[in-house]
Formats: sequence, C-alpha cells, structure tokens
Amino acid sequence: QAPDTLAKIKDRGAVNLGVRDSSGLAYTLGGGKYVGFHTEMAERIVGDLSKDLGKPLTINYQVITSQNRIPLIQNGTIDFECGSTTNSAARQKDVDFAYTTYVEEVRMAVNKKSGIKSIKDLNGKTIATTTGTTSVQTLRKNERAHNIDFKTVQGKDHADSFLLLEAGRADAFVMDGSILAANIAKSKNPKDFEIVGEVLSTEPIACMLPKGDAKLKKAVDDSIVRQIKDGSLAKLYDKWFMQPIPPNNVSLNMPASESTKNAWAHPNDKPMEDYGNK
Amino acid sequence: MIELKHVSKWYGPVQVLTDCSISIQKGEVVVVCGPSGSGKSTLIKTINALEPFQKGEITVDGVAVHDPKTDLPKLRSRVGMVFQHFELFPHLSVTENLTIAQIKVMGRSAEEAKVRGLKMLDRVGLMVHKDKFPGQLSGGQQQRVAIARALSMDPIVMLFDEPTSALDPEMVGEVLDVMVGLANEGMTMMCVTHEMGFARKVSHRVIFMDVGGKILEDCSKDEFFNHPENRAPRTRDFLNKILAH
Amino acid sequence: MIELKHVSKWYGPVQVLTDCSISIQKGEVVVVCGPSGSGKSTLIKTINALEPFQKGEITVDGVAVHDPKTDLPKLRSRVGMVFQHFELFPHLSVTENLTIAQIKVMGRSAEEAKVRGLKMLDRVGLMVHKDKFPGQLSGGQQQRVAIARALSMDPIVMLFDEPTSALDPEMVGEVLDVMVGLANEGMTMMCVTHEMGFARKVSHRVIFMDVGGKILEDCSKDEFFNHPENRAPRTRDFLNKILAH
Amino acid sequence: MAMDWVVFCKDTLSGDVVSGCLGHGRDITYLNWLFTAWGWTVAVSLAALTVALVVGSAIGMIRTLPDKPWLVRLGNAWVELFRNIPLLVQIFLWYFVVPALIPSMKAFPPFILVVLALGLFTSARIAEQVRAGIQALPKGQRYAGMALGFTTPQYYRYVLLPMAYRIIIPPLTSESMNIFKNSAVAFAVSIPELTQYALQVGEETARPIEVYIAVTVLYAISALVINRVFAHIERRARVPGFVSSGTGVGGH
Amino acid sequence: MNLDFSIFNWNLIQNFILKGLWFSVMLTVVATAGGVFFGTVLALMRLSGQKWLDAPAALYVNVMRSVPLVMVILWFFLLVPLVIGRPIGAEYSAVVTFTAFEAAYFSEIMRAGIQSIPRGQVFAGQAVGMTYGQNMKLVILPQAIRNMLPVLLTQTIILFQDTSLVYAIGAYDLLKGFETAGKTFGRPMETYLMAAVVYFVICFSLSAIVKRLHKKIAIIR
Ligand SMILES: Nc1ncnc2c1ncn2[C@@H]1O[C@H](COP(=O)(O)OP(=O)(O)OP(=O)(O)O)[C@@H](O)[C@H]1O
Ligand SMILES: Nc1ncnc2c1ncn2[C@@H]1O[C@H](COP(=O)(O)OP(=O)(O)OP(=O)(O)O)[C@@H](O)[C@H]1O
Ligand SMILES: [Mg+2]
Ligand SMILES: [Mg+2]
Repeated sequence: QAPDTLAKIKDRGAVNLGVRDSSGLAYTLGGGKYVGFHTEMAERIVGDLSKDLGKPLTINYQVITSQNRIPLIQNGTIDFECGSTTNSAARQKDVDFAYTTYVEEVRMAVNKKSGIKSIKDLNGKTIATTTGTTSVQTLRKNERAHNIDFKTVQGKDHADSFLLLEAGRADAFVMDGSILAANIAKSKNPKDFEIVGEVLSTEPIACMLPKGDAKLKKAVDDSIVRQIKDGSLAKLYDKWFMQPIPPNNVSLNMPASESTKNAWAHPNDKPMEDYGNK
Repeated sequence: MIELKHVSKWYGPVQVLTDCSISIQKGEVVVVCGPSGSGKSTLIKTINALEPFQKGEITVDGVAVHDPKTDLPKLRSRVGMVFQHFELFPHLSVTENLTIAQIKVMGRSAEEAKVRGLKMLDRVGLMVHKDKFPGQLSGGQQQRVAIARALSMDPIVMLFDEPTSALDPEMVGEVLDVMVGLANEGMTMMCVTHEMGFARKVSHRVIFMDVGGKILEDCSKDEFFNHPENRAPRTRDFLNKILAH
Repeated sequence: MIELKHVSKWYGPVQVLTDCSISIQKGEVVVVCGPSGSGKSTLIKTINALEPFQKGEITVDGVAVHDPKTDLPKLRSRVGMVFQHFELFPHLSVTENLTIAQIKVMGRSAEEAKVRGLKMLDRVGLMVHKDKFPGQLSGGQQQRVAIARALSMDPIVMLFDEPTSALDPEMVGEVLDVMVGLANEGMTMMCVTHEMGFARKVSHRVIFMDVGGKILEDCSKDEFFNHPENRAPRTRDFLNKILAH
Repeated sequence: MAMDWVVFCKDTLSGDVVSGCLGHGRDITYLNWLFTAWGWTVAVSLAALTVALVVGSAIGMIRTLPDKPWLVRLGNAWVELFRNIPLLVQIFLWYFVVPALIPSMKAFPPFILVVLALGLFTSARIAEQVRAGIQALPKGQRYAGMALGFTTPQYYRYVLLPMAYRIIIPPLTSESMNIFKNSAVAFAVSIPELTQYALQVGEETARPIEVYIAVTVLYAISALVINRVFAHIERRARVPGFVSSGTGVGGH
Repeated sequence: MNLDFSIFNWNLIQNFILKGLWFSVMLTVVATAGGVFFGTVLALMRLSGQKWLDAPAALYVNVMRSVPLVMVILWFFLLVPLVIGRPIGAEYSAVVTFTAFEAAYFSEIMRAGIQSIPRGQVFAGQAVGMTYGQNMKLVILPQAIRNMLPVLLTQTIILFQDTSLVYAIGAYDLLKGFETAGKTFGRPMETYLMAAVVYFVICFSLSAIVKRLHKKIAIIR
C-alpha cells in the first residue's frame, strides 16, 4: 500500500532528511552542520510541514550518497531528500520527485591553461566524473554522439573527482554546473579553473520523495510553490550562489540560468527526458 | 582388579589393538613394552576409557568400562594416570594442580584437598616447589608432581605411559625411584616403559606387544628375562636391541 | 687437530662456557657428558663456528676459527656434524640430502657426488632407502643418513651432539653401531652423549662439563670409569644417577 | 522482492535489451561491462600479489638474518609502517600525496599506484608470514646447513626457504584471497573494478540487489579459484612423509 | 610541493576529527564486544560435533570470509532496513555490519585457540575425572583464552583500521573526518597525511601494548 510518510513524521516529531555532504546544492561545514541552497530550502519545507501538521518538528540529517539514496528512500530510512538528485524517467519508476527547484546544466570544469573549450577538444583526454551519477551516462552518450574517444576516471564523490582535476590526473571534470562552481570556489586556487563548453545535458534537480506518497508530495510541492511565489526561493538562490558562502567566504558567482528561472515560473516535475536530452 | 577380554580397536581401517586379553590382580605391577607404534599407549588409554574401543570388554574394579551407562568421569577419577609428557596444567600452580580435581571432582574441601595434595608432594620430595608453576620445574620434577597429582586422588590403580622417556637421562632416576617406592608399597600398577632395570627390579609380569596391537608375550618377569629361549623371535630381537648398549 | 684455548661464551649476561681448554689429537675419540644445560651443545657448536664465542681461541686443523678472516663455510664443510634431531632436509630425498652440499659447496659433479653419497649410504646400511624422503624413515634410519651425509663431505673430524637421545630405545643400537665402526676405523670424533656403554667401548677420553660451561674432568676413559675416587663429587653424583637404572 | 536478471542484457547507452546479452564493439551491455570490471579486479589483485610476494619475501627474509641487527630493524620498521595504517588511507597517500611529493610519479597511471599500495600493504603481512615460517623451522636446520659449509644465501636457498614456503602455504592462501577482497577499495581511486561497477551500475539500473549478487558471486569465484590454485600448489609441493601443523588465522 | 598544516587548529579537530574518532572507536568497541559474543556462539556450534549446528555456522563464516568487507557493508546497508522494516542510519548499519562480520573472524580465532590446546591436556583433564564441562572450564578455556587473546586484540586493531571503509555508505568515521576537513578547506594532501599519522600512532601503540600483554600472560611451558 502507499506509504504515509507524513503520519510517520508526525508520530516521531522529526523528519529524517536526506542531505548531501559535498555537492554544490548541499554540503557540510563539519560538526553536524549541513548547509547549502537545497538544504536550507528543505529546512523551510520542514517548517511548512510543521505548520501543516500543527506540531514542532526536529530534523535528523542523514548523509546520503549518490549510490544509496534511492534504496534509502525506498526502504524508508529517509523521509525525503533535497540534495542534487536529477529527476529522470528511470528513477521515477522507483521514487517520486517534487517540483523542480533548480535546473542543472552539465558542463565541464577545466584548468584554464589546458586550452580545452568544448567537448570536441576532449579526444584522447582523461575525464573525471563521479561514481553513481547520471553524468557517467551523459559522458558515454556524448562520447558516442561526437564520435570521440576519451578515458574516464570516476571519483568516489564530487570532491574526489575535483581533486583528480586539481591533481592533474584528469583534464576535465564533467558534472553539474553548480557542483563544478562550488568545487572551484572551495579550491586552493579558484582562478586556475573555469567552467567551459556546451551544455552536455540539462537536468531538472528536485527533492526526491517516496514513491506513491501523494500526501507528502502535495505538502512538499505546496511549500515549494509558496517559496517561489513569495520570492523567498529567489532570495535563497542569491544567498547561496551570488554571495560569499562558508566555509571560505568566496562567492560562486553563478546567476540563475534561464532554464532554472523557467522552472520557477512554471512549477512542474517533468523528468530530464522532457528537457530535450536524448 | 583390571580385566581386558578380547579388546580390539581400529582407527578407521587401521587396527591398532588386536584381541587383547589381560588380567591384573590387586597389588600386581605389570610392565608393558614393545616397539614404537605397537599400541601400548592406546591399550593403556582404553583402560580408563580415554580412548573408545570397538570390540571386547574391560572391567576395572568391577566397573564395566564398555558399558554406555557407566559414569566414566567417576571411574577415571579412581584410576591414576601419568603421561609421557607430564600434562600438568600449565596455567595452575603446583598446589592448584594437586588440588583442583580433588575439589571439583571428588568434592573435597579446599582445606582437605590441600592437606592431601601437599602430603603427596612431600612424598615425591618437592615440597619446596609447591607455589611454582609447572613451566618453572625441570622435566623430572614435573613428572614427580604429575605422579603426586594422580596419587592425591586415592587411586585404586596407577597407569603409567612411558613416564621417563621424555626426560634427560639424569632425571630418569628420580622418577623411577618414586615408582619403585609405590610398587614396594603394594600399589597396583601398569607401566608402559622401556626401563628394563625397573622391570627387573619391581615388576611381577611383563607384557610384550607388537605392531598391530597384538600381545605377543604375557609372562612373569623371571620367564621374560631369564628364559629367552621360550620367547617369540620378535621378542628376543627387541630385547637384544634395547639391552645391547 | 682440535685445539681450544680458554674459550668463554656468554648469552647476554649468562655465561655458558667458562674458560674451556681442550686438545684433541688426530684419531682420538672424545666423549663429552654432563647435566642438561651445562653447555655441551654450545661447546661443540663453537668448534665449527656455528656459535660465536667472545673469548679464547679455537683452531681446527691449523685453521683459526676465531679469526674474522677465516672462510668459515669452507672450514665447516671439512668438519662433519651430526645433530640430536638429525636435521636432514625434509624436502629432499635421501640421495639429494647426501649430494647437495657436495655439489653446491665442494663443487663436485652430480655424478661424482652421487657415487660418493651412495657409498656412504651403503656403509650405514640404507642403500634400499635411497629414493625415500626423510619423513618416511624411522628415527634411527634418519640419524644414519645424517651420518652418511656428514661422511660424504670427507670430513677430517666428526662432531656428534647427543645423536641417540631423540631415538626410540630400539633404535639406539643401530646408530651406535655405525659410530663404533667409525671410531674403530680411526676417525677423529668428539661426541656429546650419555651412552656410557659407547664411551666405555670406544672412547679414548671423557670430558665432563658442569653448569656454566665449566670443564670439571678431562681424563682417560680408564681414569673416568675405574677410578671414581679421583673424580670431583659432582661428577660422581652425575655418574651414579645415569648409571643407576 | 522479485529479481530481474534481464538487467544485465541491457545496452549501457540505450537501455534496450540486447539479444544474446553481449554487445559488439562499442555497444556494450552491462554484462560486458561486468566482465571488464572483473578483469580489472583480477588484474589489480594478481599484480599486487606479485609485488606483495616479492617484497614480502625479501623483507621477511632479512628479518631472520643472524648478526644483521640493522637489516632486521629495517624489516621490522617496514612491517610496522605498512600494517598500522588502513589500506584505504595508504591508497589515498599513494594516489594523492606521493605524486605531489615526488613529481616524477605524476605520470604513473592509477593502476600502478593502486598495485603498489595494495602490494606493499600486503607485503607487510607476507613478510610476517615468511618470518614466522622460517622461524618455525627447527633451529637445527639452519645449523645443519651451516655445518655442511653452505654460505648464508646458499642455506637460505637450499635449506630454509623451501621448507618455510611449504609451511606457510595455508596462511599465504588466505592472504592471497585477502588481496582479491582488499582490491575492492581500489574503486575509491577510480579503478573501474567490481565494486565500482556495483555502485555505478546499481545506481544506473536501479537494480542494486541483482548487481550486488552478481558482483559478490564473482568475488567468491575469484577467491575460490585462488584457493584451488594454492591447494594444487600445496599438493604438488607436498613432501612425502612430512607432516606439518597449520598456523594462524585472522586478518582481512 | 609545500605542505601547509596550519589548518589543524583546535576548532577543526573538534568539528571534524573528534567526531569521526569517536565513531570509529565506538564502532570498534561495540563490534568487538558483539563479535566476541556471536563469535563464541559460532565457534561452539562449529566445535559441537553436531552436523546441523556445524554446517550452518561453517557456511556463515565462510561466506563472510570470502566477500570483501566493502561489499558486506553495502549489502547490509541495502538489506537491513528491508529485513527489519524500518529506517536505519549509516552509523547503525555499520555497527550491525561490523558485528556480523567480525563474529565470523572471531569465531575462527576462538576455534583455533581451543584446538591449539594439546590433546594430552584434554586427556589429562579427563583422566582426573573431570566431566566435559569441567574440563572445558577449568583446563581448556583458561589456556585457550591466554593463547588467543593476543590474536583477538590484533584482530581488533585490524577492525579499527577497517572502520575506515564505512565511507562507502557515508557514515562519519575518523578517515571521513579528515577527508571532509581536507576537502572543505582545500587541503586534502595534508589531511590524508595527518590521517595516516594518527592511524599509525593509534594502531602502533595498541599493538605494542598487545605485545607486552602477550609476554605477560603467556603460559610458561
Ligand atoms: N588418533 C589417531 N588416529 C589414527 N591413528 C592413530 C591415532 N593415535 C594413534 N594411532 C596409531 O595407532 C598405533 C598405535 O599407537 P600408540 O600411540 O598406541 O603406539 P605406542 O605403542 O604407544 O607407540 P610409542 O612407543 O611411539 O608411544 C600407531 O600406529 C599410531 O600411528
Ligand atoms: N640462544 C640462546 N640464548 C640464550 N641462552 C641459551 C641459548 N642457547 C642455549 N642457551 C643456554 O646456554 C646453556 C647451555 O646450553 P646447551 O644447549 O649448550 O646445553 P647442553 O649441555 O647441550 O644441554 P642439553 O643436554 O639440554 O642439550 C643453557 O643454560 C641454555 O639455556
Ligand atoms: Mg606411546
Ligand atoms: Mg644439547
């Protein structure tokens, strides 16, 4: 039968929130502090849930990884997750997604000195990406579409993949733009790196919910719509993408893309397949 | 006292005891000898049921060893046994070695057990070592403690399995002396040993076993040593070898 | 042939050889005895430099063992040594045990080594076992192979360290027979052993060592066995113990 | 939970089921990919095993040399160093830190670095076993070798090592099986072996259970094969009439 | 290459490292205790001589010992919530996994420890009339425990090192603490080096203690 996550949340007076610890939209400052655009947005969603349920809710932050997030949602370890999960048709078989709150454009980060400007420059190069992400597939597809040949190396998480680029073990790091920007901003010498090339894939990022829990989905979607309507989401975006952010107090300097703005203007939960991806 | 009737034993397909029959009276001292691997140790272990056997009957002081209903621990507690490698309990002091079975098996009080144990320790001449651990004693001393341990259980019979063959030659004497003393006091004893001097001095009977666990000879000491012409060739050959040097 | 002058050795703070001086002539058979731990094995091992020593001098056939410039492997290859636990190489067949050192150390051809090795094997009466492995032989047979192995290196002197004490009593004789044969042929021999029968039969001299590696007696066989009144009390006590039973 | 084994027959790009389950050329199925990943696991493991055996034997041997206290100390230090740091940390050190400190190593492919990390980590354990094996031999064997006039390298070669290796075949077997298991951490530094496959494909196909089962079975098969190979070596090397008692358990 | 260790201030240690250290230590302690308990049960099953007890225990032990720990961690993370039917965090999952995994290894150590007691000792206990239980309790186990304690403790040190593998499910252990700190402050090399030093100091000291303990409790034979 359909799960009733809201009832469970109400019972325990707490939300088991899935968060990421090193993605651009959600990361940790250590000491149990989880921050980021989507983390803070999730906290606001929890605030709205608390109002709906008429009960104060605490948040148990549960760090998840690319590999385990779907099983964890499925088996109820976490109630929902707001990190950097792509809404895809394949995943929709196993989980549901809230309205898209951010549209990710997969691009690549390179060392400025490398001279790489486009996917076509990657022939014979080594490219880093992260195990358990859709970018691995995106990369394979692009390799085929442009009929080029390159080597991929897979870091176990984004920070690791960036380290591969930083250490010169890879020539490019193909990943969601926000993640690239965040990792560049955090690096020792942010000026050495830049994000280049065409958009390899456009991916709607959304909070991930248990499959078939309409009540929860509605509550979350309502909260998102509320945040869009009253402009607080845009403000939040500004805070995390345009202003200096912890821990290093550098700014990502990444204005909202057209597709993101579009998603806010027309709230929807369409999968990436509807964004013109092959 | 001890009665073996047609005892046979196999390890898998290998027969290690073949139709052994022996009868030992109270107060008798019997020496068992024979080449290595002839089943001497196995024979002596079947008597207090440390090794099971497949055929035949053994009774010790009227108790049927082969009977599944027999309380084996109780039987064993009344049969003293001394091993080639002493087998003192290395984690216990000499006194504890002497008392633990008295207390846990016979149910004696710690006090009583200690009195009895130390008396036996005194008897083997090792009173000064009562608080040491086995590893701190020489081989000869360990074996004498092992004898004292067996004696403190008030055994009705003592079984010895090559008690001196793991000892330095110097120490053989001190252990044999204790055994001679026991024999002279009338203890019923069955000893696997190649110390023919000991056999000559105190044994009443000698049993000679050959490979496959066959008893080739079972005769009086006098017969065994003084009438080689009546012995089987295998026995004579063996005796020649171990007495030659 | 062998000359020890004031040899002393320590293991850390413990002195195991104390000022030992011995001189052995070509063709002499010398028996070394003494209680366990008295340093007999250590003494014999210093002679072919298996154990270093800190003080004194040893020369073997004119070669100074204590001299750092001496080619020790070469010296050792000329001194035959037989151990208590045989120490055949278990992974090599009997023939390989006999030939490997001849080939690798003396540089003999495989052919030549085999001829010499098998001759020695024949001499100890084990020709039929030439293709077996040590683990397939009895202790007495292994020890005889070990003697053959030492002999096939054409040693100028043979050292024995309790060659019979790890054997079943039955097998002691066969090994002693080989040793008696060697002695009678005039081989220079130094034997640590407690087989007093052997000492009486073939030795020229007996050395008695006591704890701490002190030489208490070094006298002719006749003196040693027939004039106990001239011996130190410690020696008499030891002899009594090992001859008693 | 129903199993869906067809997932392995799917093309890795289109997700279409391929008949025959195996793709051609650049069109590969998840099954093709699985075998490639297994190949990496085997390659990493065997290469690391070689390194571990060579280095471990050398270190183990020098720890038993008489009268060479400095070499013995060096060997001991080696063992302590490599066995008191978790393998995963060592892999990161080799991968990120060592090339940064020694620039010429930047050119080394990750495969080599992982092999070095896993090999040297295991060399400490093998050194320990080789030392134990040599010291388990009766002391008299060394003396017997010396007494026949063998030089130190000769008596190691002809007397001590042949028996020491025979004695330690059982612990060497489990250490070799451990290498296969430990190679799983190589995915942390982007070697595309079985565990990385499990993580990536489990995610891509959303069928983690089937994928994990397949990967686990391949690990078990690898361990079993190694086990049989060593059992065969042990049988071949058995010395007639020689019985040895087994040693040691533990470790992974 | 210039290394910069200045980021290691008390704040960072407190925020990143100590939390991880605490978890690693907790995981080691709990898994050791649980592993010893279940390991004993498994070892007794295997030594019982009853096929129906021995066979399942043997199967469990052999399966656990032939699968990489990382895979076991992933398996439990996937399966435990499905089996018990409720959410379980990475940390709890790690505790369950390590307990189950170590039980297999500990049971082998105990089995070997018990079997290392010479048969003569078993005979000696029986010969003075002890029952099976008395013999176990008074003769075999006291010696076996002394023999296996060092191996058990060494295994515990290995276990402590293996806690670093929980990163696969995102649990926050000592290594993860260093890693997160390193990535957050852009100093990964320094933190990996520091992690190596910290692990080495801890494990080396522990094994030195085990060695001394071994000397102290070894039975003089
Ligand atoms: N547990 C066992 N399993 C199989 N065979 C065994 C076992 N114990 C002993 N044997 C075999 O049984 C035979 C008799 O052994 P036993 O120990 O009784 O001989 P023994 O006469 O005491 O010899 P020794 O003088 O060497 O002590 C030998 O051939 C031996 O190999
Ligand atoms: N490697 C060693 N380290 C420290 N002490 C040793 C060593 N080897 C022998 N010893 C000591 O040196 C002394 C002499 O030993 P050695 O083996 O020479 O005696 P032994 O007379 O041959 O005795 P046994 O009759 O028992 O063979 C003994 O006290 C022994 O404990
Ligand atoms: Mg016997
Ligand atoms: Mg000696």
